[in-house]
Amino acid sequence: MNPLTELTLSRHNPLVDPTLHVWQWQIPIYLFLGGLVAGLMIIAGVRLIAIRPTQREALVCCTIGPLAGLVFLSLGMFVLFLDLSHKLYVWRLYTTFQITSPMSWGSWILLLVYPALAANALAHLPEAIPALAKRFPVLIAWSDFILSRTRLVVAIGIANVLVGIGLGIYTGILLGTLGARPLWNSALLGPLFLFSGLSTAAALLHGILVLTSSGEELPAFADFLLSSLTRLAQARPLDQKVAPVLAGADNSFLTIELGLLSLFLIGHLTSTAVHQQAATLLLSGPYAAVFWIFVISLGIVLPLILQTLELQNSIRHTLAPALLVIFGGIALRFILVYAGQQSHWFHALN
Amino acid sequence: MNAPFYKFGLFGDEASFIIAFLIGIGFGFFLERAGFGSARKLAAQFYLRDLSVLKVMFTAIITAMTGLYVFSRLGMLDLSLVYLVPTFLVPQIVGGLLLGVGFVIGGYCPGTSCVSAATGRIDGMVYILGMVAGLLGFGEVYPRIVNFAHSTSMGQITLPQLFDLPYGLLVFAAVLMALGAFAASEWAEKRFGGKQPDPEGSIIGGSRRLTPVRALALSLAVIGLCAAFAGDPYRGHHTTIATRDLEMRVGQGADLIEPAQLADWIIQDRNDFRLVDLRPQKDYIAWHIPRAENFPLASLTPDFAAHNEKIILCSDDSLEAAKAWFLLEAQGFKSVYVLSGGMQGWKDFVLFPVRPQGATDAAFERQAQVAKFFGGSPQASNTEASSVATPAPPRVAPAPLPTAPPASTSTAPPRKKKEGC
Amino acid sequence: MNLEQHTPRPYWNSYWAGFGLGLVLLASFVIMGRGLGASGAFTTAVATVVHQVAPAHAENSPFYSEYLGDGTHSPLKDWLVFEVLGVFVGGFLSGVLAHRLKFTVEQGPRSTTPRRLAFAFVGGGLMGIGAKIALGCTSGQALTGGALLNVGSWAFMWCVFGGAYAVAYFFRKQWI
Amino acid sequence: MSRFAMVIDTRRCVGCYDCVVACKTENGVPEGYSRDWITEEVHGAFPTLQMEIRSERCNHCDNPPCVSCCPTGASHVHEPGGVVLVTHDKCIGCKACLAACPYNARFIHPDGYADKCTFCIHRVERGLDPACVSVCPTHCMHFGDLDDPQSEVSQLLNSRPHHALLPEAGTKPCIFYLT
Amino acid sequence: MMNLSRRRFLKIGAGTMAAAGSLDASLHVLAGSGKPAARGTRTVPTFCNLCFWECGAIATVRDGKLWKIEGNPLDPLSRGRLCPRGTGGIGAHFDPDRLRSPLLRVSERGEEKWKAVTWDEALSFIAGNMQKIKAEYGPESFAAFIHGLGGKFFKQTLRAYGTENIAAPSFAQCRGPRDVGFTLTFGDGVGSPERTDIENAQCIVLIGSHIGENMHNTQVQEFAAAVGKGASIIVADPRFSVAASKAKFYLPVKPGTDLALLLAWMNVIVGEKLYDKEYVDKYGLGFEQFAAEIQPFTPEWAYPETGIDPDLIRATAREMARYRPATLIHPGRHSSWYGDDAQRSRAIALLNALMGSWGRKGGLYIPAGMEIPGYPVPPYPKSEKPPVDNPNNQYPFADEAISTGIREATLTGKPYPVKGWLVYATNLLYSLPNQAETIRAIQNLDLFVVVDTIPSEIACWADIVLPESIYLERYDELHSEPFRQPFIALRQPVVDAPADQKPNWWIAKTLAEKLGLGAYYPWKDIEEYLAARLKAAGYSFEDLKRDGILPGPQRPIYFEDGAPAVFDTPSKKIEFYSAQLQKAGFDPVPKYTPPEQPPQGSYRLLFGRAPTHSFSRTQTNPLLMDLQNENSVWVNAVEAQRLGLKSGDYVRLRNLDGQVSNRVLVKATERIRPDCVYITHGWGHTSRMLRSAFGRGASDSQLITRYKTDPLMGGTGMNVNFVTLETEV
Repeated sequence: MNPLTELTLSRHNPLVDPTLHVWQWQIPIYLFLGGLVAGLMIIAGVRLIAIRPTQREALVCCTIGPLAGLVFLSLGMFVLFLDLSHKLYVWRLYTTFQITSPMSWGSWILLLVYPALAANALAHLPEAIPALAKRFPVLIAWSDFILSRTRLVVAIGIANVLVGIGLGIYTGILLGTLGARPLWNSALLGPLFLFSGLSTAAALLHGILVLTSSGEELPAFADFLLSSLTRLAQARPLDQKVAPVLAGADNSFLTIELGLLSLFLIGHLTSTAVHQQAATLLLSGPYAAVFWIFVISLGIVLPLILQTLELQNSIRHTLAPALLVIFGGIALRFILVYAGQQSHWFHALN
Repeated sequence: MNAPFYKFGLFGDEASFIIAFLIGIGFGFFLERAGFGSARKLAAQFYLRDLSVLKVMFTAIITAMTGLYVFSRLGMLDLSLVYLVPTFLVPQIVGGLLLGVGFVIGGYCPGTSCVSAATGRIDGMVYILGMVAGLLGFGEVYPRIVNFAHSTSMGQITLPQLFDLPYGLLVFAAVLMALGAFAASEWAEKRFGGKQPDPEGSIIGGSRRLTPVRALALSLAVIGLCAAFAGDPYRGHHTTIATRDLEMRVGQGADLIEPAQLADWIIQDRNDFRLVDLRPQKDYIAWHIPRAENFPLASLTPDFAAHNEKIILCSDDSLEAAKAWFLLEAQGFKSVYVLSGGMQGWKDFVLFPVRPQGATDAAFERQAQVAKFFGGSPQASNTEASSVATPAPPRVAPAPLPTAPPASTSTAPPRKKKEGC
Repeated sequence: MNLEQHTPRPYWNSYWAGFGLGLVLLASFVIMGRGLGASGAFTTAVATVVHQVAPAHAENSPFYSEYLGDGTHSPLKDWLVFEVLGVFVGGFLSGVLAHRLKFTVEQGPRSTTPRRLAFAFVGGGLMGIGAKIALGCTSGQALTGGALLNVGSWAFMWCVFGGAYAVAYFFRKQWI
Repeated sequence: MSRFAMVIDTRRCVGCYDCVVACKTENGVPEGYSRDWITEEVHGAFPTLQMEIRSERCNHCDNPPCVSCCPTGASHVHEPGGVVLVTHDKCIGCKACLAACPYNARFIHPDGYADKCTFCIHRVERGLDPACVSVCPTHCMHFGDLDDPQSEVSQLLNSRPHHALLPEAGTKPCIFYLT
Repeated sequence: MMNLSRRRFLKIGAGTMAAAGSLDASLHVLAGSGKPAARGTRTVPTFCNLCFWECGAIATVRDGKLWKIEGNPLDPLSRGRLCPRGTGGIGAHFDPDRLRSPLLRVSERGEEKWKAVTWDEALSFIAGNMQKIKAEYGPESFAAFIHGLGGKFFKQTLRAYGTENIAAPSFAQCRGPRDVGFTLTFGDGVGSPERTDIENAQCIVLIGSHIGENMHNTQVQEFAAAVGKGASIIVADPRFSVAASKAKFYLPVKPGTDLALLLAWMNVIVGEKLYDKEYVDKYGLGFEQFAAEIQPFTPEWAYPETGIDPDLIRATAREMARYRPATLIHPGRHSSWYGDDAQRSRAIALLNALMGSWGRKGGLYIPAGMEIPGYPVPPYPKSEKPPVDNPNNQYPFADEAISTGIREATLTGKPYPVKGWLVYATNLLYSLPNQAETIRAIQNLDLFVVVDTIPSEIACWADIVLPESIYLERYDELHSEPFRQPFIALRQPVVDAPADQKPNWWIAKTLAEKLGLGAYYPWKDIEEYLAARLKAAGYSFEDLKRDGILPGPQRPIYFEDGAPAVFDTPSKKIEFYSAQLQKAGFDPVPKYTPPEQPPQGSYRLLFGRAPTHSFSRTQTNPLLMDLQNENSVWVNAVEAQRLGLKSGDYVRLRNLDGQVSNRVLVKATERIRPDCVYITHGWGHTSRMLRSAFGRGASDSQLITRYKTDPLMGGTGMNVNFVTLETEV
């Protein structure tokens, strides 16, 4: 940045000047929810394939996860809709397919997510929510239909994994292809958002497990807040098989996420001046405090430590890592969307 | 080492937040380790069952106090830049009493309540809610008691200043007092709490070995004792000066500005420098170089100008200018120059330049006109330099008390939030 | 695996904990040129919330406006706010590592939970008011100012102890 | 084929805003919005300064990122001429094109769709210059076909040093600034 | 926000209308009111009125609504291209703050409380009071300030009424010193449009003229052409202006020392014999005396005064000489700066004379005009009293009425009282220095009439305000100024006035009739008047209505082509040494006096123009407001940093008399000297009726409480005020 440069623009278009601010809270929330759903799909898909179809057991990963995914996805799409400024024309998305536009890809992928998630959820729905199955016996029939066909189960699982990967990467590519904003100008954003999504999904499932376990000293206030959910899932002891797996998986995802984030920043720092300047926005600029504290310390490092302790049985499984990871995931999307819009190619004043 | 780092601009606001977070982690960690997440443990202090509060607090205070003293006495830290909460005696006494009552009733203070809430203490969370409610209420009544809250103002004042005693002596006194209090506490705990002193963890009880705790106490006492005789930390500035670097600059004359060049800068209205006149005020008022500001040596505080500004020093006395040059360089000013030849040089080369032998009028014209502009007169080569002694009729009218920089609105201090908790 | 195995570890020796705290305080002095604090962060948070709810009221109040800054960035972007955030995390970490994390109410054997919570609320309120009148709490005034030999801080410190000991007798049922 | 482009002589431009106001009246650009604007770039320290004044607008890039990111095809390249245009009733207002444009040339019209300079295609198709070019009192702006070596713009680019904005962004802008 | 909600409202409204489309049409028939707007586009040639340049233009109306306005290619002034203000001129028609009907004051002056009245009431009121003044004090006690072409008929009415005390601020506050300085040297001023042959100049010297920021259309076009052709540009300005960015040499001259620089240039040119000897010998007078007088003013002498390096002064002087006679030292326009302005302008004239550029290609050409006989009117009554503005001829070289002189007479009652003012199309509070003095003068009046299109500040102080229709809604006097190419231009209405506004000719004619002076308007309406004048000159009104412009025959404009080398000085020569100045007790060759220096911590207040606005009259034009909706104060970047200011902050300016400006944006820039600040003129409106402009930016006029009067011609030097900057919280 040359201090002896003055750049004066007469343009003062709303949302564009003084720095771009076209996207507010809706987009980061949407990206977060998209990533979360992608993570839920992948985990659900893998779990569905991993457990033998005949082995009927209630599964947070395979049922509650996809069900939550359906809700989150709808929420995300609603939030995305809120962001559109020409809302009445939204149907235009589905009259065309633009091969170069990640957003067009995304809108079609989103359509695939619903059936995949629904199929996955159906497979084990009766065990997961017996009350529901009691009222709608047809669910049991559908579940039987799926579980009796191994190939179908595998197909559903693979579909979930593939669509999940597509969705997760798409949330990052969406920003990554916008080369006009140097901070986003990285292919690593796709994998980064994918793994961030996976980590938030694993953390969410882990958190649900903790919440729904009737383990010693269930936190009273949490019980109060989420009693409806716990009643649905029927409180039972902490699933000692799944919880450590989820925590362990979450730790791997977080570690990979941390690595990708480092690579992402190193990539910028070793690139052109504008990219360096963009990375500086996070490292020491106006977003540094939020980045280091909320994304790195509280969103990744602290839950990593806590989950490691949990895995070592040094401490009990708690809701804390889940909340921290989810919060960190949201913070990551916010900070990248906001700082990205602030980064620009004119690396002069203004 | 230039501490406090933040005040010397080593890092910006954003980084300071990250540091705040890290320091906070340390703060919270040790509070919790000390058991301050538990209201019962805290409250036990007031029933003389468990005096950890006193012990922890005073150990922390004397540790930081002696550390601070050592750093500043060694010149590594500028104690005057460490923020001191101003004293409003009566409000602080009243506030202290209220706080004490609140402490017994609620069982926490604000800092410890955070730790207790973070470790799941529901009473700690409720306490925080109470505090928020209290603050809300206070915010509404504050306008009515604002006069009281601002009463008995004593400014930023320390005990050494109040009692006019050496700083070090008070450090020592505080250490001694703390150690005495520790001994008393241990006795009280035994007496009222029925605790058997832990041989490793107490100062007076147990064995006669030099346990690590005793070593700590002893070192603090020794530092305190030294401090009592080692002088004032505020005036203990030591700065390392890169002599080779300075030597090189002086050798190349890179620290000097020729009078003719300064004259050109003034004429061209260049404003990328500050011209500092070091002479006494009366000399300055009598006449000075246009644009000069009067800052006698003693008033060259680190904040009299921005550190990256170009500063040109002028004085009658070259030694004075050299002193000021060293002082400013040591204070971290980046580009300080001395007017070559001082005021005399200005007179010789700008106000009363002598036409070199054999030079034509035309070649000398520029210098002559510059001299006239500044109120001097060019000298023919054969005239004696005696006239030089007459002070120049100042072209710039003597300014009335121009010590202060131009009154600009920006000098008003930005509205500052009260620090402290 | 049996989670009941994890009994809380004992607290540290007060002198070492105090020494550690002292070093943190010293680090703050050396790095930032300022001490620690706690109540200021809560005040900022309260002021921010009031400003969100009733902007005009907050801006006109001599109390809140002092904590709202110049309006160029969020008042929550404040040193003390981040520091207190760290206090929560640090306390939490220490609690986790020492197995002291537990949802519980701290009280004496003769107290009841509702009473304890009511007292905590009242005590917190008094603290909030006292801390604002005194320009700081035990951390900002007693600890920080104490180490700096600040006149007001020492006066404050003795008054905290004085006030507490003076009324301690009346609240003994709560604690012992 | 033809490739429309603009060549702007920064030596002649005085930054008078005539292009801006002409665009506003010609195209009815709503109050508070602008499709083109003036940029002043100053280098140096007083009194040794250089200043370049530019009339800027959508660069109608050869490789327009706003078109490739558009999910509905509302942003498209209009042939002949390679002019980048927006079909209002295909635009959903997702703002991706605003974020994709390194020149920040686009804005959201108060009616909801993305809007920007059209090279006054309605005038160009009638054989006229864009409004901004036709009013410029300094005659610093030239509009024409890059593919025609005889056109004024081609000749100017052949004969004088010039630069485009942010060539490093890889968008291949079609507005050139003579220096 | 306002815009958005209004737009939404309109949208909803449009939707409803569309739904009721057929109903709408039938309603028109039923009500018989308002014919549906004509579909399609039509064009009307006219000429612009956004500034005094008055360029020929063609307005386009689409579907009955004014759409756009473009330059008329036939017009030699605009050459088919308007400036931004001209292009945005249609905004004046849509200006929401326009005056809509005559307003009669109903409380104290300046309180802005009004009652709408009919034209008949308004003009009867004015005529009655004018008659009273005439009876009590004589007609000379009614004075007028009239600016621009539209004032022609008001002058006619007032001359018929019996007063000649009619002034325009454009003389004493603007271009007067320049024209006096040139007339003293060459026997003629530079006129408006200026006779500068910028297009053909190979070296252009701008000293205090910021072409490009002042959008004098033809000049800017020619300047750009010259730059395009590679002309050598020399700019002396305390500010790195747009023109400076095109310059080969930029001289950051200290404000107020321009004359020292000019003398030094002449010293070099004379000393090194670089001047056009043949030209000087042939046309000049008193060159030897002149050469002797400027001999001491060497570049070295000028160096400490101006801050310009002597070598640079020499280099630029030689550069000028290299290209002579195609070297144009631009005379500037607004030239009332420091009170010695006529002499400074004379120095510019002399420098041009040394270059031999007067009457030469690339210099100052000899313009040609067109003869159009006036409409015959009875002779005006002769006044026995001398002009009120210049008693005892104290400013001997003032060749036009001095506006500040009329103000002075109104204040003092000497040489005789002034009891009535008519102000037409000039915002006196923004054009005369020291607003307080103007307001005090107003308090002495019995009748104060303002005719304007918008409720300007001066209108707020009037007894009665008359709303004039804007230029797109009226006919006007023919426009024909001497220029490169002679021409006649016609202004004709494009659209109807939106409310009860009337054209100036109608107001002046009706007023004359009310005063019993109908004999001076022996025509029914202006079309009859224009047709008759054109017919008398041998042209067709219909042709002019169709084309808007009638170009005249091209005549030689350079000496070398046969233009007459006539110098209307007493000696009929170019007066290098002015005997008439010497006789009147002034320096026969300009002399330099150093300007007063700003006190420590304060800055000299300089002001100028922006290309997007004209004076203080376009700030409510929605189109132009969209380009620039407030001004900013330029502060040297280093100074700003010291003051803790950055671009985008707001400050207030306080002058040495304690006058504080409205808040104004800071532009911290390297583009200005550290000892001065600069704002563009015309902002900081205080008239509440100018709703969209009220309180935006700062007004230099408000801060110009001090001024220095030029002893030669009474011009008021206004760059003599110093300000400090106060942070706006």
